[in-house]
Amino acid sequence: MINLLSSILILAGLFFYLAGSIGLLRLPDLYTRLHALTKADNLGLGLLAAGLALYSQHPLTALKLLLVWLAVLAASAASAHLIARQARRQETRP
Amino acid sequence: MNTASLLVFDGLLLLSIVSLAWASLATRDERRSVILFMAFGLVLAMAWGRLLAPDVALAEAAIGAGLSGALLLAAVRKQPRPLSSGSTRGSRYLDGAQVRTVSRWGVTLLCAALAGALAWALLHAFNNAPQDALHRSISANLEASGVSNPVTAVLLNFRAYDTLLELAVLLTAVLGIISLGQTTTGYTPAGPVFEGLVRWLVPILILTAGYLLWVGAHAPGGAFQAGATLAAAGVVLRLAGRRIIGLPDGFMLRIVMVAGIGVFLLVGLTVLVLGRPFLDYPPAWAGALILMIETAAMLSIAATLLLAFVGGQPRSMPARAVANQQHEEMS
Amino acid sequence: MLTAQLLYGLTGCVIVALGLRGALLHPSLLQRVVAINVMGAGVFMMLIAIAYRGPDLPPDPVPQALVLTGIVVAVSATALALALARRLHVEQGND
Amino acid sequence: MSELLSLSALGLMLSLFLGLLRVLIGPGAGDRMLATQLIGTAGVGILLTLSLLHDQPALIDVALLLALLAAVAAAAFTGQQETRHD
Repeated sequence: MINLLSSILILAGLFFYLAGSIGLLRLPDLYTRLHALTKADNLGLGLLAAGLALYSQHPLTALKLLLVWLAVLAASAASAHLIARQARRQETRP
Repeated sequence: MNTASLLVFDGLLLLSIVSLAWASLATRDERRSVILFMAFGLVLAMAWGRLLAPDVALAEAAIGAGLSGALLLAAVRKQPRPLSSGSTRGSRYLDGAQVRTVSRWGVTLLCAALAGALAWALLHAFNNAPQDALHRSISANLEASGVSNPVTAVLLNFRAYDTLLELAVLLTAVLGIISLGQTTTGYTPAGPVFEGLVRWLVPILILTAGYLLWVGAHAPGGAFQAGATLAAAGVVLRLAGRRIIGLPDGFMLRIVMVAGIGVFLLVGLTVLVLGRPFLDYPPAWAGALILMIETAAMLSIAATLLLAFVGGQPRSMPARAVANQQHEEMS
Repeated sequence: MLTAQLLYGLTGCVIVALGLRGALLHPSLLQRVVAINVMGAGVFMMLIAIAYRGPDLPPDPVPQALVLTGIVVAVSATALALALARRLHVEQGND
Repeated sequence: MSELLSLSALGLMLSLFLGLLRVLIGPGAGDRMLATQLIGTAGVGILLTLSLLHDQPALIDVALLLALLAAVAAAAFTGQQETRHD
């Protein structure tokens, strides 16, 4: 049962990762790409980490996985903003 | 099933590595080249993880993907240079760097020959070397080394000479940087989001550095990874436009710079006086001595890398109080 | 001999050659520094491939320790090279 | 069950590879940097998966460090150097 749940979570995570990557490739400009990527990837990582935590069945590992996910969430939110702002700045400054 | 998917995984990973290496050197745009190089470092960290070298992967994640990139990005000139190859004077291009096509092909051919020779040597090594002998003697003596992470044992006990000289190399490099003068320009103060990032990222980096230092005795980690992580904390502060970035000034800075090699030598000489060979720690003390050396080495490495990022002599930093406070927190 | 070992080792050789070619031929000083770093990464990859002994055996720690030392030396050499380049840039009358 | 892990590593690598194409195509520096961030996130996923697949708990630490340093890289990319006045 737990195995099944963790498999589903991992596969769902993979789906969001791939969706994010395809968005990064297919969407027309930087801002839409930012939008697709940061959301899909973080969700993908969250699902993956949850699946892996269930798989490991080890509370310490689960805690560390949660920590990694939180770090990625916070870091990618800030980086996405910084990159977008940088792009805006370069647009306005010919 | 397992081996097949791992094989495809390896193939994609290696294809990414080679194409990033190629692309970062094929472009004429310095900024693009550095970004591609940072991506290269990220992918390399995965390769080290895949080949069961987590110690190396930690160092690559901290240095290859982070610090080197920051160093190189800071060195990229702000205005992109005109791409025409004619006007090389006065740019960063060296005179005579426009190599003729014939010699270009010659060099390419020679490099290909080198790759072939290396591949031949590697195959030879794979086929013939009795790879187990050294490994076995390490696992036999691991108990006496004072730590249970074999890589740390090699670095700080079995081949401590290497690490001692490595710290000497670091010191030499930073002396060179200082004597070249030319402090780099500072950064403009960060906006609110960047500021928010600094608020949590810097403490976590310092905490991670402490964790890596401590865990290095029995799991992957150690002074190098910890030092690089600590330096990254300082780099973030600098990028956010702070003037106080945790580097001590004046005399204190000099002490921190030589702390690693100094403590290392001191331990080695003390052991020598007590009648053992140089750097041959008594097994009962080895663990504590290694932790002591590593702590000093971490501070030196962090100071060195941070100084390398700042460049020149950071005179104008009235940072002693803050720096001391931070160093106490770290050690 | 393991397939993974062979694959990564040979890729290391290719990267060394790529990096060396860039270091010799590239017109930009900064990118020559990048190229030398790429070359170093190739050497590291060969060493780590030699250290790897399959998923079930622990890898050989000696090459791994060598690479760890190498990474730190490479970053300090990079920093020194960049400082030299910056100085050269100033001496040439820019800025 | 370990098949699922190696399959997941492969899928993540595929995702990373697609991101790599964007790094190579560009066109702007921002696009490349954004795609590098994707490589970082996919890399974190790969390291976490490999950590369980090869039973190497230390790879979780590597993933954490990679995530933190990706933020440092983004900061380095966007930091504005002051213009020199002297």
